[in-house]
Amino acid sequence: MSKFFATRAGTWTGFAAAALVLFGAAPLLLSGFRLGLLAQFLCYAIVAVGIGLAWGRGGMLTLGQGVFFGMGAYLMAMHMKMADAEFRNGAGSVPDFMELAGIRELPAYWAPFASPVFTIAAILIVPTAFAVLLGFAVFKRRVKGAYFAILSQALAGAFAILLIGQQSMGGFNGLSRFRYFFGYNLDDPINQQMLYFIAAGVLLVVVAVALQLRRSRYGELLVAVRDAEERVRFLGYDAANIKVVAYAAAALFAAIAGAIFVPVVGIISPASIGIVPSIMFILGVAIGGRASLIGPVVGALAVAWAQTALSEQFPSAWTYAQGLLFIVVIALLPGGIASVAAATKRFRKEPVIAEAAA
Amino acid sequence: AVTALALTAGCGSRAGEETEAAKSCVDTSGDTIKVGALNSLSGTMSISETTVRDAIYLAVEEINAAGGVQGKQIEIVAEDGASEPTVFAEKAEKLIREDCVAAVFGGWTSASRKAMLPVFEDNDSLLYYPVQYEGLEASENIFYTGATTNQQIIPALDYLAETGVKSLYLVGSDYVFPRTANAIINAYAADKGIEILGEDYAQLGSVEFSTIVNQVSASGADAVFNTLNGDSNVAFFREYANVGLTAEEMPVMSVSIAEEEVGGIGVENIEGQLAAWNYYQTVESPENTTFVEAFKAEYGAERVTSDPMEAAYNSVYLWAATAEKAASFAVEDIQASADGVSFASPEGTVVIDGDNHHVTKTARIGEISADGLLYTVWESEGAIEPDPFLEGYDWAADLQVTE
Amino acid sequence: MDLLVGQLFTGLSTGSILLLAALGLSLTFGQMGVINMAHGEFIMAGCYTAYVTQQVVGDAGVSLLIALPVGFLVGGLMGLVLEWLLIRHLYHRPLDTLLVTFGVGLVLQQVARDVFGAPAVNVTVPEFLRGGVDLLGTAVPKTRLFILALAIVAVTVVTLVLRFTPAGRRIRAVVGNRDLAETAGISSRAVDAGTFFIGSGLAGVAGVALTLIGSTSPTTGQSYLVDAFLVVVAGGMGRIKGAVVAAVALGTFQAVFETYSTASLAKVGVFVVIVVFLQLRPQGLFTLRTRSLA
Amino acid sequence: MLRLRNLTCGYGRSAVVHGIDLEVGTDEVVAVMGHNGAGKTTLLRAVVGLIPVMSGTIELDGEQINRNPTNKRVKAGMAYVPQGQQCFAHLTAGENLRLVADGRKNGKALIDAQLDLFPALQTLLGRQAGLLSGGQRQQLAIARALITEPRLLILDEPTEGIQPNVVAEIESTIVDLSSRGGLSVLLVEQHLGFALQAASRYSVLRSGRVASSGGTGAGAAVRVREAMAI
Amino acid sequence: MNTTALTCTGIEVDFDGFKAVNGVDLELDRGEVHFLIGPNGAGKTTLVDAITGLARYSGSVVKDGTELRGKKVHHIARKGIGRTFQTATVFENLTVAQNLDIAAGSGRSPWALLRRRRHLPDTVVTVMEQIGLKDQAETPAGILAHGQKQWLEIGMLLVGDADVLLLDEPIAGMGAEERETTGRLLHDIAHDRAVAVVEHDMDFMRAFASRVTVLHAGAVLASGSVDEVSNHPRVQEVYLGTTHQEQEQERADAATA
Ligand SMILES: Nc1ncnc2c1ncn2[C@@H]1O[C@H](COP(=O)(O)OP(=O)(O)OP(=O)(O)O)[C@@H](O)[C@H]1O
Ligand SMILES: Nc1ncnc2c1ncn2[C@@H]1O[C@H](COP(=O)(O)OP(=O)(O)OP(=O)(O)O)[C@@H](O)[C@H]1O
Ligand SMILES: NC(N)=O
Ligand SMILES: [Mg+2]
Ligand SMILES: [Mg+2]
Repeated sequence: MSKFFATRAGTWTGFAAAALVLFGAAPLLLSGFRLGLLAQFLCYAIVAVGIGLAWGRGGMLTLGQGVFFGMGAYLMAMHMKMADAEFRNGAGSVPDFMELAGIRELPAYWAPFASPVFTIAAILIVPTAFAVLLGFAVFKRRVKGAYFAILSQALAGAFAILLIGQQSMGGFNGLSRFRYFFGYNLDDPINQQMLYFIAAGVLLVVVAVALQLRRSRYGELLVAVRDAEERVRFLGYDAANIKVVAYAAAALFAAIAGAIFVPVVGIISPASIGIVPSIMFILGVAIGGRASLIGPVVGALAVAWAQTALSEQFPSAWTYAQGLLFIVVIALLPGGIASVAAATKRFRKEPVIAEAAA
Repeated sequence: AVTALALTAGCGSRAGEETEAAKSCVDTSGDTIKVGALNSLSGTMSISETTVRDAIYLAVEEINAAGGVQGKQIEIVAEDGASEPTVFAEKAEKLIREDCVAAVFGGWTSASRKAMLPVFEDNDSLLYYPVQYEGLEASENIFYTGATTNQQIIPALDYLAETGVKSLYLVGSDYVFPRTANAIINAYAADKGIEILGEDYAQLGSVEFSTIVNQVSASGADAVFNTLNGDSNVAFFREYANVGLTAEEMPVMSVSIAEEEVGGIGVENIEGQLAAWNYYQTVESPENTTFVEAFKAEYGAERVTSDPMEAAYNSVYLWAATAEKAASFAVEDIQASADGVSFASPEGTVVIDGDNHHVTKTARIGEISADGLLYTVWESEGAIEPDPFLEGYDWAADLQVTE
Repeated sequence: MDLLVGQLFTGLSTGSILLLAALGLSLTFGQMGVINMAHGEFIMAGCYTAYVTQQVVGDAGVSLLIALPVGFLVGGLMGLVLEWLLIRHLYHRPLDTLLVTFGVGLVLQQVARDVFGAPAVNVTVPEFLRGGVDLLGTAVPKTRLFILALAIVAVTVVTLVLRFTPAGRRIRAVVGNRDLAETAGISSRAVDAGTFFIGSGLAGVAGVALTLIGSTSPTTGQSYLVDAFLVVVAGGMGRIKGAVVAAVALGTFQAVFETYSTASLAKVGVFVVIVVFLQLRPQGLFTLRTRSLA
Repeated sequence: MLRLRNLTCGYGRSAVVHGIDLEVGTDEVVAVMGHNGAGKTTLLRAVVGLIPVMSGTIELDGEQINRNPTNKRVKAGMAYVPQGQQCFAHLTAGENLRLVADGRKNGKALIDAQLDLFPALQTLLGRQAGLLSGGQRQQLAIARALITEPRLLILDEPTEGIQPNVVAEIESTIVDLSSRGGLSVLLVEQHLGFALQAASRYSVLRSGRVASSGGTGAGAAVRVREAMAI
Repeated sequence: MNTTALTCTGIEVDFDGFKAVNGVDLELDRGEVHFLIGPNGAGKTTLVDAITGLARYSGSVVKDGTELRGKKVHHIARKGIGRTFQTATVFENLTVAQNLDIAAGSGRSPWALLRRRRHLPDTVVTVMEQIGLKDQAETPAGILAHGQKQWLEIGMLLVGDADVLLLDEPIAGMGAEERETTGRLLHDIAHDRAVAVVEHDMDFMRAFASRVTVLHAGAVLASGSVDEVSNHPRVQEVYLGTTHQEQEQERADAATA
């Protein structure tokens, strides 16, 4: 089974099946509201693919993906607020929330976001560039393991605090009340469905990119760096560069997810990008299986679905359930759901190797 | 993916075109009518919001016991906002589109309200929001049953000015309500010749107040205006007491500390300090006696009632009364009939203003006493008309926005 | 000028609070490599211990003195259970401990909510710690002096134990190489459990002390956690000396920065400073070098 | 003293050592030899309890100790010098020694005895063990084992990485100690000369099974070479 | 092809005042297997650390005209200097083949890296045969035995372009035959490379050394052919032990008899 999916034909079959479910079955079977929810979950899944790459393959436990998710989301939100203001009061006018905050002049750094092209470029470039810079700063100095985890977590905390203090970025409330997405009315159900299709399409592309990265020589190198970073240097590679690539890719994925999240959900605020949400991104990946390709996707979808379903039925029990999920899955099933599938498939001689920096 | 995108993009409506608002699915055929209760039952805000939920349930039970609304029993669909704006938005949409509720009661933080607002507008449904807030908002789809700024902050300032306060230090949590409140205070102070000696914000949940209290102390202000929320108040007042500042020397006027919070701060740290609200458990009126008794009977004698709880309780009655008057549960009928609907509430009679969807409220300054309750030391003459955009105050001209 | 003197003391005081919260972590995280996200909840347990003790004993002064050792026990026992149930299976997967204990933290918070209710409860400050003393013209709260003293005592004891006693040697040996320690006749199970007990117990003590200045609610511990981790990281894993210097430096930086800016920006500033600092000293202030390639 | 019966052990689910029988008598030195990967280290790790026994038994003084934790076995008189110059890197060399001397009445004297044997360590006591050279660490490891005054000393290639003149010292010490009585030795050693000189019996492992065993008397070297050659 | 590949002059390594290496001059020539011996703690590993960029030093290391001092570890490696470690380090979760493939590819373009590996490079296959791990090509390196890992490590240097190999105790833990094999392997690869070996095994040294340098207390004590060095009185005193050879010989004889 898993052998089959490793072949070229198998890969295509897998993608075709996924496309059939996402583009065919889901829209037919789900109500508009549920489809919207699924679109939101797909955004989390896109983030998860990146974390799987950086953490599962590269050993970098990035507890701060909220930062990149948030960057993508806020950049998109800025454009949508600008478009909204322009539609209501003409070009160059101040978005509604700024008026409330007593800001009467459009801040200079907002102006370019009136342009859709600029916005999309910014979403693709700014978070990635930030990840590259931060990655170089950190990895060149060989900050890794727990240090990196704690640092990235503090980064998420600091970023959220910084945003809360910026009234011109919506402060604690964040940005919400969007009406148009690149000129399309957001309250039109057809356009909402279009957003879902975009999310699904992007997920497939992101998975394909991650697949290629994993199967390439780079993918092997990344594992080598995870297991024995110093050794890689003695072979003539700059380990920091190798890590930065995976980290930046994860950042880019998160940013794209954030950018789609905003029109889908209709709000982005610091509460969605701080320390706790960032750890929640990790939960899905851990549950699905950090080291596998599809595991993080499945895990992220499962956790998001469980959160919604359980909290509908047992509001406060969800906290317990969530806590227990972390405990049980990680303690008993470090390979996540993916490892159960593999283990039950066939009995095979498992090499037991002290897991390096998994 | 690309083809799918092209396909759907072809048919979606563009900016400026009218879109068909989603049809309401509220079912009025049976002998029950569904409403939503959307409060944070988990996360940091659950502290406060569970009390609001209790008040909503109490009101619903009372109304049901008295025969319901238009002869229909109210059925609550409860959801957890989980202290997260995005979850509030998601759950609001679920209540409207999947559960088909006639109205939703809940929300606390302004962030949650801002997150829900577009959902209620896009789906043309109703939210009853029960907490005092920063004003400058009036949505067709929201009824605001807590105080707006001219019913809480401005009376508090008037009271301080009356008692001879000439300088103020502003301390608040870093989010929209304190920031807006302080903008108003600054404008007010500029007009009335009160000096603002400092303005500090702490992160929500912050417990390190040494620096801020040192600065407050060094400023020598006549009083402190406190818009801190939640746990931060505990740390703030302890530090305040510990450096030797007292209510006599430098009183603190708080607008987010109600009966619930006093226990956690410790009465010994806060006795004699002031608060501004529309309702205290100690308000003397027959309606309040009934309310407090009913509440304690339902939830236990040790529980206290507070302003947001009372506003939430009122909101259910106001909705029911409006529906009766409109003889309909349809959103447009409720909106059309709301003006002038009143309720003899624990704080005094409240009346809905059909223009801005706020209610009239009596402002009260309370003093915290040794028993942990707040007692009214000053109250406005009658209920104050809501003025969310402060149109009636010349000094606030710069703050005004056009909705 | 008065303000600046006051701020320097504030920095010291903030530092001592950070240190108290971080001291246990420098054992469990710094020494053992366990990223215990439930450490904050152990602090919270210490807070509630102080609360319960006060409910039982009544007198605030006596109950504080009782609560300190009891808090140590409560935190320690919780740590012991956690170690026994979960952590001991995860010593070779340090990053996983982070996620597991995060889950434990979530559960403990909810338990606290269900047992004590969500609103904050009040722990009365004893009479002899109320008010302040005058120090170079600024009022310094006695509670903060008490915490400063407590932090100094705790750090001294922990340092002496680690450095000079057989138990300390054993802790460091097991932390360095479990299998090898076993072959040296040391029960690594006992040492692991013991170290975790002490580290978590210190969290309990911190919790009791923090009721003097902050709130006691289910989320109390969280507010200290990230800062405490940063202290350990910046100080250099497992270096108590480093944690002390880092805590005081961060506390002072925060206090002074906050005077000229805002509390929020000060927090962001702390993070920036640490990233820049790690550029200069990637392993923290004080490091233990080895020649291995790990 | 030590008896292994039909011992099978390995890592995870896969066995590396298959059904080995081996005995170390009181005051006897037994050498285990074999190619790289034959399972020598694995065998020793099972004996000291660092990996679990899959089947078969380990007996110490006639008592089955299959499930005893390592530190219990050490307290019962085993000492183990693992392969690869292992030490407590974050402790000083002196602390490495004191760690095992702690709680022994004559701890100080025991340490001094080792410093006589390894004079090079004398000046290194204050240095962090992780910074020592490979050979210095190996000397430290052997000293650490000897301080516990073991009855059964288990050595995994003890002379690897040590300078020739010190190797000679170690060899004669081991021969000395065992001939003086009170010490049995289970020795894994690649240097045939030393192994056969020190031991009274040998076993050769091949792919986790005993390929040849016997006394180290005349002709043993030939038999060992033969057993290893295939 | 006896050209000088690497020249070290006046190397000094200072650890907080302790001079682990104290003014060492060393030349490594292509075509020779150069043994570095000396007492434990003499500074051999530290010298290798210095050359490969792991320890800070003063003095100069020049390879083919380029000064290496101050360069980063991976830059030095790319200049063709490969090393192994006293305790073998390989990528435990990757197979033998993957280990070698990575080692072969430090010069690959980013583009090549991002593509999938279709088949193993020829060098990898050859080397796998050379180091006797052909059958284990798909075995994760983590479960190789100690000695096998060491061969793999040497193999990883061979597939790379390194022409100066610094091997720190490459035969530690190997049996007689494996030493023999390794020794011949070293001789083969030294044909067009400079190979420096740190070892304490004197038989091995005698069998395979072209030249020997003895370090003692951070400085060069003697240098020359095997015989010259073995008969150096100071070397015997601090390192070999005067009677060592005889002892060893006696024992072997006794056992064979
Ligand atoms: N941690 C491990 N997990 C799985 N298998 C292992 C592990 N360590 C060793 N092995 C396997 O066990 C076999 C025996 O290894 P062992 O280390 O016991 O050999 P050895 O005889 O000591 O060799 P050497 O002389 O190289 O030290 C090896 O071939 C290896 O495949
Ligand atoms: N980072 C360091 N700090 C302090 N001393 C060090 C450090 N690294 C090495 N040393 C010391 O430097 C000396 C030289 O060590 P080195 O490892 O180079 O010896 P070596 O010749 O390789 O010995 P061996 O044959 O035992 O491997 C030793 O005394 C060692 O303790
Ligand atoms: N509306 C408030 N208090 O957030
Ligand atoms: Mg071995
Ligand atoms: Mg060495």
